[in-house]
Amino acid sequence: MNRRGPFAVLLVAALAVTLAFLILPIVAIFADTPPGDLIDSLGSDASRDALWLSLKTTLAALIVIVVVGTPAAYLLATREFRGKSVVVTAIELPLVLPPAVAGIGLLAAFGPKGIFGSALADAGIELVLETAGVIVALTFVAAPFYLRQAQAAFAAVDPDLLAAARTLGAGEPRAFWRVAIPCAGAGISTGMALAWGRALGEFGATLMFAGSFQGITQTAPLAIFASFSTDFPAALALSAVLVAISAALLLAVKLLGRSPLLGGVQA
Amino acid sequence: MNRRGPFAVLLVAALAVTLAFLILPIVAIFADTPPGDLIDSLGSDASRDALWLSLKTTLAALIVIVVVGTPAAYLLATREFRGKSVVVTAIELPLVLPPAVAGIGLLAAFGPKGIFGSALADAGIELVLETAGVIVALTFVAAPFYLRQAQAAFAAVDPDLLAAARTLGAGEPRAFWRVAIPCAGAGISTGMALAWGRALGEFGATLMFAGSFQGITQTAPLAIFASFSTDFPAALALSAVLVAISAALLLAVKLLGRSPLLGGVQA
Amino acid sequence: GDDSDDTSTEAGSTTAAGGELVVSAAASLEPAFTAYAEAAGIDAKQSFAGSDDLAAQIRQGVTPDVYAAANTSLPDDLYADGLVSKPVVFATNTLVLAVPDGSQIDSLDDLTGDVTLAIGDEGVPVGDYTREILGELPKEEPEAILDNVSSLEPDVAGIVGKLTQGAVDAGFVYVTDVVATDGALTAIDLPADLQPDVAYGVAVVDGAENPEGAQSFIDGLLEGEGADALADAGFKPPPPN
Amino acid sequence: MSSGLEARFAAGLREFELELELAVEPGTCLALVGPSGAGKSTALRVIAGLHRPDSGSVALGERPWLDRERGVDLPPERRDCGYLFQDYALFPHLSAWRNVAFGLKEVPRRERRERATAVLSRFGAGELADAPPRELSGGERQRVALARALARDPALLMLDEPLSALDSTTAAAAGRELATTLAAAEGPAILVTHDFADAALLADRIAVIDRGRVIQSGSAAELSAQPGSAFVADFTGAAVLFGTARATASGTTVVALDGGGEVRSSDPAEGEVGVAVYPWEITLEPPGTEAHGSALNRIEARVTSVTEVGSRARIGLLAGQPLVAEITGESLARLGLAPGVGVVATWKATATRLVAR
Amino acid sequence: MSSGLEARFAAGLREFELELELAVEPGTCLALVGPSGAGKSTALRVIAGLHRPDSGSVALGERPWLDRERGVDLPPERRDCGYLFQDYALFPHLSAWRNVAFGLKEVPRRERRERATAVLSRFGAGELADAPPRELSGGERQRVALARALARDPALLMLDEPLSALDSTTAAAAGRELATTLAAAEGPAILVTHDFADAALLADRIAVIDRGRVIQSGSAAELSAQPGSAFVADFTGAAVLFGTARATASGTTVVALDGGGEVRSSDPAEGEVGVAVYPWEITLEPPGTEAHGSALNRIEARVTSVTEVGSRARIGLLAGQPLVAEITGESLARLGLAPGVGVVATWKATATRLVAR
Ligand SMILES: Nc1ncnc2c1ncn2[C@@H]1O[C@H](COP(=O)(O)OP(=O)(O)OP(=O)(O)O)[C@@H](O)[C@H]1O
Ligand SMILES: Nc1ncnc2c1ncn2[C@@H]1O[C@H](COP(=O)(O)OP(=O)(O)OP(=O)(O)O)[C@@H](O)[C@H]1O
Ligand SMILES: [Mg+2]
Ligand SMILES: [Mg+2]
Repeated sequence: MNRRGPFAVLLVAALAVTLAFLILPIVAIFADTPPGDLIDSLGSDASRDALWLSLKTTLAALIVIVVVGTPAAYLLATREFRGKSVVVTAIELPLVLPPAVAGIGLLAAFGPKGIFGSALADAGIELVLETAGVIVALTFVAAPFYLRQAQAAFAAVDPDLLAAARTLGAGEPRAFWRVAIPCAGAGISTGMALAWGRALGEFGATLMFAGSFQGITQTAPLAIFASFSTDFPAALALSAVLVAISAALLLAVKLLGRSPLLGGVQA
Repeated sequence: MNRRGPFAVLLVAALAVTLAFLILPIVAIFADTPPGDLIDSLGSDASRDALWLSLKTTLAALIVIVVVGTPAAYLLATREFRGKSVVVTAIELPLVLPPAVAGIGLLAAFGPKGIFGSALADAGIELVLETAGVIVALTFVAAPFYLRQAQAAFAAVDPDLLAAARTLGAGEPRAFWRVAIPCAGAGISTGMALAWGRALGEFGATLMFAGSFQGITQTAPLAIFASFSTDFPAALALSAVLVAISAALLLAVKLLGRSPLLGGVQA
Repeated sequence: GDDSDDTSTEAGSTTAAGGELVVSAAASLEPAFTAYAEAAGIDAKQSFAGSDDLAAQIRQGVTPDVYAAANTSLPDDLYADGLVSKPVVFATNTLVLAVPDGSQIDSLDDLTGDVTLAIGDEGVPVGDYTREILGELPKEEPEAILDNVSSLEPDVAGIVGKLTQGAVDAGFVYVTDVVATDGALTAIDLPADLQPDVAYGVAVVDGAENPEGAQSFIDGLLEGEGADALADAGFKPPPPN
Repeated sequence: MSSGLEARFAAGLREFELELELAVEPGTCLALVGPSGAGKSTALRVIAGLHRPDSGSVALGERPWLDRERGVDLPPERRDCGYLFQDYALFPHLSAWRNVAFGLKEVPRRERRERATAVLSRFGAGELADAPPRELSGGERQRVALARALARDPALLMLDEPLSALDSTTAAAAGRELATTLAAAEGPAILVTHDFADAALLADRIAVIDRGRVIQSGSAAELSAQPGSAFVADFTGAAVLFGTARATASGTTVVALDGGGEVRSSDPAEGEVGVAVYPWEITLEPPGTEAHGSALNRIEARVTSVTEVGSRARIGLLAGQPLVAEITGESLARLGLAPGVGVVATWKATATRLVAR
Repeated sequence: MSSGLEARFAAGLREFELELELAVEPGTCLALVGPSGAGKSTALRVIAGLHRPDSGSVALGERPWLDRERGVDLPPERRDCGYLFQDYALFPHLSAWRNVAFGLKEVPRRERRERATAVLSRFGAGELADAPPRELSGGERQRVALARALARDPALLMLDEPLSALDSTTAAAAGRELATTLAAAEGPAILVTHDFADAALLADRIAVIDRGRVIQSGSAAELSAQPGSAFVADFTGAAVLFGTARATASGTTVVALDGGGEVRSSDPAEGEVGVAVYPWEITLEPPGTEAHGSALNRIEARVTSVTEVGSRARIGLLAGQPLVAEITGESLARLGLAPGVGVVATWKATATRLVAR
């Protein structure tokens, strides 16, 4: 049913406009950056440390988000309870915090003087100005995107499929794992991509909560910001590299998304 | 099937942890802010202008995103074509740009010296340092969230429903409008909430592309940041107000989400 | 249970105590401070951000050993609030009028014409200095210039970014920032009589885990490798008092 | 050892209250039949633990599955019943054989595929093992779902319309397989069907539900011998006419048909009734042939349809109300029946069952 | 004016190639029957424009809908056919009546609800008008979907198993409504069904598909008189035994049954065949009674099931292969038949059709 028609044209037009608008600024950055600089920016350890740290921390954050967030989203999708929309709204609130404010909030909550500060200190957990702190900040900023996306995906799964799994002797955990997750797979992997991308670009909250120590808390966006005021071209180059790398990784996620676990059919 | 069991407990635990983690920093901000300040911060016109501008611009951006993005997402969800995953990845890329870099990218694309700069200038369109620029910046950073979420939602709609609509004489536009959108309603409204929230918290790109000028381009996050160095408590107070207002609005969206158009059943 | 906790606390503390030094410094100091740390072989964890971001952190209980700002007002405020020791000025910078390479503008007077400016917001060091200069100018000029201001930036990066992308025609930044753009921007020196003293203040943070290290680091800034590194980066020494 | 099912519960539905009391002996099969929307599927969902009734209890032998009073309510997975959903509910992300294997947890991994395919093959779906549900035809889906429900021979078997999407041949074959399975099964089984032949073949007892209540139950023979209602009569294959009955001195009951005309029955009855007669009890005569005694019912009718099957023909009639007669090929030829032709339908008063509407 | 449907196309499916050539006169109804997975639904999807064939053409009268050669391919919405999906495809977000009203674009808004409810009521679903699909029973959904397909009397009507989920009574009522609609319809109609009675009642011609090809077509009477294959025979209600035929001097054909035993037929045939006999042609006798002439087929069998219906009984037999006989209540009593009892099944050689397997 892929016939051409005014509507199909309209769809294509919409996609073209969207794509152009979203891609152009990125292209522009590459255009502004002589290829040489790309290589150079990979040459400096500051950059390499930053990229490497970004990968590690965003991955860690993503894992935390998925491990804790998936059951939470499943619960929100499958259970009805009073005040549910309040809970859901609460989950969305971190989105509207300007990054720096989010950082302040994290400090006020988990910082040395924060509500939980002493508790964490007693437990010997150091977050502020530590890599762990970066992961906390990224998790805080990116989690809402995954949670809501996963919730929507789970909600779209036909309840009778879960019921069928149960009658076939699968406890809810197995039904969740073997039916709900694969059936919501496409949506879930989308949520992962969104959350990961968001975390990778995070700047303000990390800077405020974890500082910007090369190799410890200076993620790529922080390194970029740092060199803004010291070596502007290098900043752009590093950004370009960041984009290139994440493009590659996101494409990989897509291919993973085709795998049986996430969306495909298991023969 | 809402029976208590170890798994149910685990789900509840996961949600509780998630909620606590996401809510605590926000609570902390309120805790740090004497109620009086909240009122005061609403007293200053700088704050009122900023909040008002934020509402206007985020709403405008959301409208642009939904109007152009929905058909684009529908196309991505219903058509298969080579290089599709590349296109989808391209849509996700803006996520990974650190905000300031996104701003630079926008300048390099649509700024006076930008690729499109002269074209826009000839068309008499001024974006940079104008309110319109804010909308562009917000659209750029928020669009990917809506697009991907909407795409996932459309993809989850049973194709036979669209087929049925077609056999009942509905052209693809009507099938899209009367069947695809309502059936994807829940997912779409989630996407709107995510994109709107993201836009509301946006800081870096707006600052870089549109600057920060009270009443014209100084959105709430910019105003907050501006008063950071001059009047820290006021900054926190304004953040708290921002959170409170958006919480109210997001709740409203939820209730809207129950309406027939988005997810409910039309009796 | 217990012992694992202990070891982790051990680990936590050793990283900070073992002679290591934690420095929070204004973004514009990055090249100078990194060079300094290398030259002097100081094992320093350095975090560079906006002076006010770092101040906000300290207010929230974050305790680096050293706090170095791009002005003196922020350290003074923290000192007044008993969060840092008495600040000392360790360097000065020069405010310049920055314009994109090849711009027509070559003096303050051109700013009253049909041009757009980006300047630092009030409360932001660069913004306050800019206002100081404009204050010195003859009567009507300041208004004329301020009327051309189309963006009040919370940090220097915002101004630099807009200048390099041609979003504005001119802006007031530090000479060090112009140097950093690799020729994308040109600095127009301001009349010496207008030049504000852009002093950089540094202080030991109260509750620092390594106060001795902090003090010696600061001393190094005033004379020795630190001072040299600052000079190389285009900073001027503190005014003799 | 194995044990029977005892279920009694009440659950509110949109139009009416579902109030059932069902008992199924171990090793036997109960057929649930009834009009569309009577509550059959809901009953199965309650027993499977997918729909919680307002009150009542469900127990398999000694083992209580549900007891609202005592607060017992086992989750579906602990009730061990194989349930064929009316709309299949196949897992879209699993191939046919994986769907079937889903329930085979205790079978060693290596053997699962084999086992699953074996069950599929019994229902002629062996070569579909690797196909994803979305690429299966309606009947193929139904057979995969059936195989999935049977594969892990559960303590209780519940099949909601297992053969409804199958053509006669496939259905017959599947039906025989099902019969063997049911015969072999030690536990009780419940079968929802709208086909009397299936019910008679597969089930030991038939319970007829209407608007949430059991209105009659018994063996196929009992139901067809003494249909308790028009629905049951129709279900067993009788043609049903509606009318109003009054007793006569002679002891026979006279029924004034709604569409006009009168018939007599040996059954006693008063007021509104259904008149049930099996099509093969009816003989057709040319119009105007005179009556041979009042023992015979005679009503004028018009032929609406003629369907020849082998040496026999089913004749659709309109006698104020629709009616069906089954006659031999010879009499069809003799009477020269065709749509529009007028005839007289006659049958014995003793072959005339009077049933509640 | 209205015009007939001409369709001929080829489309590859998993197991085989669907190669059909169908022609349906205006105002007539064609029944598509065939084994599960034969390609019936796919055929409808091709005609409706939901599945693009590899080659071929579809035209309604002068109007080409599809012509791969000439590159014509109208989108579904411009083909104006009412299509009942086998699995209903009801819009989950619309109540029953809105589902039906969806197709009523040209009806003025105010009247839509009324119109939709009217159609629903014709199929006994009037009071479900406001219910969302998820709250409907299987049969209720089917009737809503049927109403939706009929509501906007389309140029071509295509119904995929319209009555499969309905009990006999509801199905009969719905069937009559459907018959009226089809009779009134000016355009052609295609009906997929697995019920011979439905096909005979509703359709003017029946086309039997197997593995993607039409293997026989004709009226119900023709099919039952001369079944072209075992499937057709079975479909028309005959019992089918398999065996190998050889001609004899006497001109009659002798078939050695796979399960053992021998039967004779007046039909000529060689090699592997199906032996079709209608259950009511078979009479049962106690074992050991001697033959009266070779004109009669006799095979030993064991009773597997007994189903009494009214004054009649269907006897399931096993004579190496399953077989069904239909006898009178009297003979049932006389022979004292019960599962396990041995009998001799006899029927006339002339009543024995030989069909392709
Ligand atoms: N979720 C629900 N909420 C309210 N009413 C419902 C719900 N599900 C079903 N019903 C109603 O309950 C009645 C019984 O439904 P059920 O599915 O048990 O019927 P059924 O006997 O299975 O019919 P069928 O033979 O058509 O499948 C129907 O009238 C239906 O409309
Ligand atoms: N999307 C598909 N891809 C490949 N094969 C398919 C697809 N859909 C159906 N088939 C196969 O094509 C054959 C015909 O399917 P179809 O649905 O037309 O059968 P049908 O005649 O409608 O059967 P039923 O009576 O069971 O509904 C089946 O063997 C089925 O497995
Ligand atoms: Mg049902
Ligand atoms: Mg089909």
